[in-house]
Amino acid sequence: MIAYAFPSLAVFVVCALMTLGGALGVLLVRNPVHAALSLILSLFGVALGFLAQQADFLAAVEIIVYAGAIVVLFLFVIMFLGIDRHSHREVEPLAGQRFLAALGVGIVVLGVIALIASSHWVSGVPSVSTNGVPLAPGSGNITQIGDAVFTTYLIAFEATGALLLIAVIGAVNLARKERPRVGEEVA
Amino acid sequence: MMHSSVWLSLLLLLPFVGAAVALVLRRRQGAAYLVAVVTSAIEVALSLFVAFSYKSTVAGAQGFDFAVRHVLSNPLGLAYDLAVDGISIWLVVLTAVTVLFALLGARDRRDEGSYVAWQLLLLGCSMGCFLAHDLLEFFIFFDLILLPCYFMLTRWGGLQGRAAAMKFFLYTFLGSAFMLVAIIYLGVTHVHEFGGALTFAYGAIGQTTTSHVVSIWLFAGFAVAFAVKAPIWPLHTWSPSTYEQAPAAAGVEMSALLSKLGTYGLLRFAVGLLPAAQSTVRPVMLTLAIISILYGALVACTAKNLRTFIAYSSLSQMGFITLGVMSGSVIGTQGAVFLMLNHGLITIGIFLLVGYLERRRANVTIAELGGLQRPMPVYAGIFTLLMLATMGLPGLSGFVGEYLILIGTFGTHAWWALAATLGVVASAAYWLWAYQRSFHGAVDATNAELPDVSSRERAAVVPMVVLIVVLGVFPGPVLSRISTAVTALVTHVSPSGVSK
Amino acid sequence: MNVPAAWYLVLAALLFGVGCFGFLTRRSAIIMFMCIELMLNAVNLTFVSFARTLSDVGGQVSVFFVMVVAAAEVTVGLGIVVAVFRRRTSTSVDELSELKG
Amino acid sequence: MAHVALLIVLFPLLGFALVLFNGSELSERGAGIVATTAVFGSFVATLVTFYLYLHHETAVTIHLFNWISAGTLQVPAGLYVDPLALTMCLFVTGISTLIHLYSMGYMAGDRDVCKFFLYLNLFVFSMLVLVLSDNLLQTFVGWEGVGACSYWLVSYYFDRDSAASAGKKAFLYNRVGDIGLLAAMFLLFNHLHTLTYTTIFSLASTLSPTTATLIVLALLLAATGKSAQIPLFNWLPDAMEGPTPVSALIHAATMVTAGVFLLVRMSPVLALSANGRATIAVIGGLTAFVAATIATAQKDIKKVLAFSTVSQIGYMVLAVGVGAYGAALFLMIAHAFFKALLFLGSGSVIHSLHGEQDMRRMGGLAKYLPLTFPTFLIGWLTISGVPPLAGFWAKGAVLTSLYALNKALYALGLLTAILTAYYMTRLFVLTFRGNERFRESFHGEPHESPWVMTVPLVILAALSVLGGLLDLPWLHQHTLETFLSPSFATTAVVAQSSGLQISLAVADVIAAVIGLLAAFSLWRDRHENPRLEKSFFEQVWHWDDAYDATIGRPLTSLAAFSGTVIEERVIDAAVMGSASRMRRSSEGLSKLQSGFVRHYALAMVLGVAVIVVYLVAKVGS
Repeated sequence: MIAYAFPSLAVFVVCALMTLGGALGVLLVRNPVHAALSLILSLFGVALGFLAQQADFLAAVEIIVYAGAIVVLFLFVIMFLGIDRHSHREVEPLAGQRFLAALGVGIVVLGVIALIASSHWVSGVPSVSTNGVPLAPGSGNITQIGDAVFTTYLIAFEATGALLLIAVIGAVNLARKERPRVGEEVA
Repeated sequence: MMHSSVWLSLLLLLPFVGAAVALVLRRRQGAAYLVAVVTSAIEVALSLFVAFSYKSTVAGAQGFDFAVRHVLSNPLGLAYDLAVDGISIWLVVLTAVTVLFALLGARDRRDEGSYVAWQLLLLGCSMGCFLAHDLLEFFIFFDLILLPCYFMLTRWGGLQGRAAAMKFFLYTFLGSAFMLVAIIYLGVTHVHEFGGALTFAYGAIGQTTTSHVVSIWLFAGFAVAFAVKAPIWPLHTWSPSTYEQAPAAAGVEMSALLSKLGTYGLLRFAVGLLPAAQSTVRPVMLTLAIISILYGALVACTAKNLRTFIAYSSLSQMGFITLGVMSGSVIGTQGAVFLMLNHGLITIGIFLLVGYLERRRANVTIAELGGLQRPMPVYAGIFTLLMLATMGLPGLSGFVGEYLILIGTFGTHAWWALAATLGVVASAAYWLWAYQRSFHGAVDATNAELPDVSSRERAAVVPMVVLIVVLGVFPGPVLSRISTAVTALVTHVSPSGVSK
Repeated sequence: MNVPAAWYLVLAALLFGVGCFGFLTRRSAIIMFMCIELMLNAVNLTFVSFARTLSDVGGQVSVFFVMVVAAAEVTVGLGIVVAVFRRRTSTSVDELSELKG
Repeated sequence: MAHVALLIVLFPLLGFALVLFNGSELSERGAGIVATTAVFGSFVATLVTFYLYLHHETAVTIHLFNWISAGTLQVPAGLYVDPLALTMCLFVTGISTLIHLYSMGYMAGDRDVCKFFLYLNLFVFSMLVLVLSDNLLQTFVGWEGVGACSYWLVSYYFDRDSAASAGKKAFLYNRVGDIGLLAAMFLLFNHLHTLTYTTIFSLASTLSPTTATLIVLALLLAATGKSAQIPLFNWLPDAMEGPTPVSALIHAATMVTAGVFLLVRMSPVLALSANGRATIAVIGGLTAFVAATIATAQKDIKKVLAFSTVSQIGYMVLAVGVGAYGAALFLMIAHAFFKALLFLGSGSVIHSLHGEQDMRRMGGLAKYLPLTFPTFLIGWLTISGVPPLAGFWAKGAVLTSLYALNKALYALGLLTAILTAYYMTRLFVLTFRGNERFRESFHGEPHESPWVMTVPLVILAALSVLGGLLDLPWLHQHTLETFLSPSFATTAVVAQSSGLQISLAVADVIAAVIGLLAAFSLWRDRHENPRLEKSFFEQVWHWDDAYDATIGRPLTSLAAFSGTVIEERVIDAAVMGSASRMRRSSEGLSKLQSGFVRHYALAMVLGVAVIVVYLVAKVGS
């Protein structure tokens, strides 16, 4: 049994509790608003996990983008549509769906864990595959990501820009009220 | 010295440009029609120019000339690769001629802009097939052709056009799937054998060695695709319904042109690329060819209307061409190529004539015809001449091809040739049967008033008649250009067939 | 000594499982979207773990891109939900079964 | 000489083109004049060529252009002018001119006269291509060309179903024969790699006997089709549906002799196969006899003449079979004279009775037809073999050669000669003598034909009388035979003593007289006699019925079977059946598409689960 440094162990435990707890919250609570709040909890847990693994920049982005933007968007839609009032736990109409889902998910998760356990590459020793430069914590991490994004992954980065633009246009188009076109009669 | 490559690209791309222009102008119907006619007329001129300046003696090209090759995608093995040789050049000419005369002789004013655009697309895709010097490229054009055919059948065809189109589409599409497998196998094998990037170039694939058994399977893959298209018995049952339902112009194009794709592909790819398979598959294919000849003749005698009659007559004729293609003799193969051209020309004429008749009396049920020679003597005269050309009357072009096929096949497969000679009698029997019922006998009141062909209609058919006579008497210019390519191909496949 | 990456991987697997199960059993489109976010985050976690294990910043860049895509997806997805809700006054996906055979 | 020989062929083609392209502007008389002049020009060109040939005495090949050239197959278009071709040309163009002239009268008033002359000129062109060709394939062009013209002309009155069917029948029977010619070409090319006559002749000796026999049999098949021999002879009587000048030109004088011409042309190959020649002789002899028996029972005047033609060509084939090519050609020419005369005479009779062809409704016409009657009389006596008319000499030449080679065939030939005299006398008596039976159905007076019709009759009658001069046996040499001999491989050596020759000639005369007297006594005062007109003979030995039963009907039912059962219920049913099975199964599979997103997702998850289980199992093992 290897003794791990207490702080990292503690961080992991807290991270795991927040993450899974939030996730279960999303799964179990009735009110969608509450579900969204649970989601934030889970995302904070994930951000903690990022921090613990030298991904400081991503942790910040996680909180800003997910918690700050995406979940707010969720909440906005929920409020906008007003579906928090009649949200309730119904009887599952698809026969065997829950059972099969549990079975399938269980098999996948347990199988993956088994695979992780039996694989040699999770020895815990950081490898030095890429130029031997270890990932830096703190602001060094931002530099590293910045370098990678604007050199190696530049085209992909530009593409995501285009993707976001397209998504925005699409969303605007979808959400706007349909008006009869000029010259066409209203059905 | 090889010819400039620009001509073939022009030939290939012009129809697509024309189709686009016609589509843009489709609301102004006359303009679209004019564009189509002009485009196809230029195609005819271009193709004739290419045909007559074609040189069979380009060093190392095995009869190919005007070659151009650009690789478009290495990983896919996709290339823009065009070349013509003596086999394809006349089919290129036939393609242009067919579409031009289909446009001239079978004008259809319903939504004409789109109709002519589809026809130009068909022209472009057929050009692509005959010009392609790359298997994958050929395949792409080969399958693209289905689109114009399908839409012309469904939108301008007869009452059952939709069903016929579906049958035609599925038949050919399924057939070509087998071919795609064979093509991919050949390409991959070539990479394994020679290394380098994936390529489907005709010349490269031709060097690939395949074992006897494998090449038989590959041959079967090609043969299914081409036997459907030709058609060859027993994969022909799409053709009667399609020929019956097709609008006049599409009917001309499908009967005169698309059938040649089958036999052309059979010769160029199935025979040309798979020498190892020949000894085994030849007897099978020759037998199927003979069954096609005789079966087509028999069933033609039971045809209810002139269009299905032509379908079965074509089955019989394509049997002759298949016989020549599979004969493994230079003479027979040359005859087959020659007959491809001429069967095309003859069929253009016959199908146009049937279309003329349909304009006058709505349907061409044989039982309702009779005595037409009295009201329509010129029509009957032209029909007779085309009929005789199909029957292989010497002095007309159909004879030269048929005769070369038979005498060539006799040198390599005497018994099959003799059996096929029965087809000479059979073709006379079913044609005369149909002719007697349609044109001889007393004429009834409704038919007695039919007007004879107008001068405009005559203008579209008479060139075919002239060509048929001229090519029957002076086949030399055509035959001499076919010769080198066929000799190269047959020598490659079966060195013993050269002298035969 | 830090906790091994494998622990985080297991955590990610569990998180994925929860998200997946939720996706399969909840009928509200919005909750299903949230479950998708959970699954994506599980994947992100694995990326980061591997990035640390292999000392390769590429893993972290991937996470970055996943986040962008997730943002785009949520934008469009919620747009669709809004559009559907306008017509149906419901966010239950079970009512959207026009595409059945 | 080359240019003139080319003119022989070109004149009719020119006439054809003129009538074709100016058909609408030419009056019917104009078309006739153009066509007749064209053929006459051809005749003159032939005479000039003949004259030139007599000076040079060498056969000439005129190369025109390369027709077909594919691989080793090189076929030029060319003319081969040798005695045989010249002889054929002379009588073809000569008789054609006369018949064209006759047609202008006979066809006057018909609505498609232009078309008639069009076909007629095309026919003459094809026939000349056939005989003048320098290779087998080009001969085949003419061969098929005359067949096609024959089809058009037989079905000239296409409104009549019988005419249309007769044309079709003629074409089909000819096509069956064509298989023979095609097969012969295939064999020759396969072994000698050429189709040119002169090369074939020089290489023929390299053929093995079996091959030679096969080729000869194939050629015989071709000849039976075109020359109406057993087993393909029964199209010719039906071909009488055509206008009478056509019957005279095509179905008596020229086209039907093409088969004989082909055999004679290929005599160097025939020389290699004794079995082949024997078969030819037997076929010829049988045909001559069978056709003669049939002719005794026919009631239609043209049918009698048709079967008589079959019978006479049988004689020619018989002569070819025994190697008496000269005799065959002699008979062919003489026959062309007298049979054209008889047909045209009968045409004049029919014309005078406005289309009546049944001999039972004729009789006593002699006094109404002052020119037709004597000329027809000459024709009748000529074909019956009465000396010193051409028929006597020609038939005598054939029978004499026969006697030297095969007594049985000679007996058959002599028997046929008796029958010939018999049925021709019956025809003559029924038509011109006895009561005027035509009064019952024909109202009006029979009238003599116009001069354009009678002039050819007179000329042909003169030729029939004088034709024997071509080849009188006791002149210092057989003129025709000597002239022709360069074209023959081997001439039959008929070295009989003059005494034997005279006794054979006497036998011929006796045979003719027996036939004449028998017919006179039997038919002088009756026009129907069921005992003498056996229905077996009248029905052509039930030949048509036999073909119908063995080939026609089985093929018809096979066609119907193929069209309905095989085509629809087997092939198409297989295709459509698999299509509908495919549709049913995909309808079943489409039920899996529940439309619930979560179902699909579940399927994905379960699929992943399966993969994971597989991986775990693989890692674990």
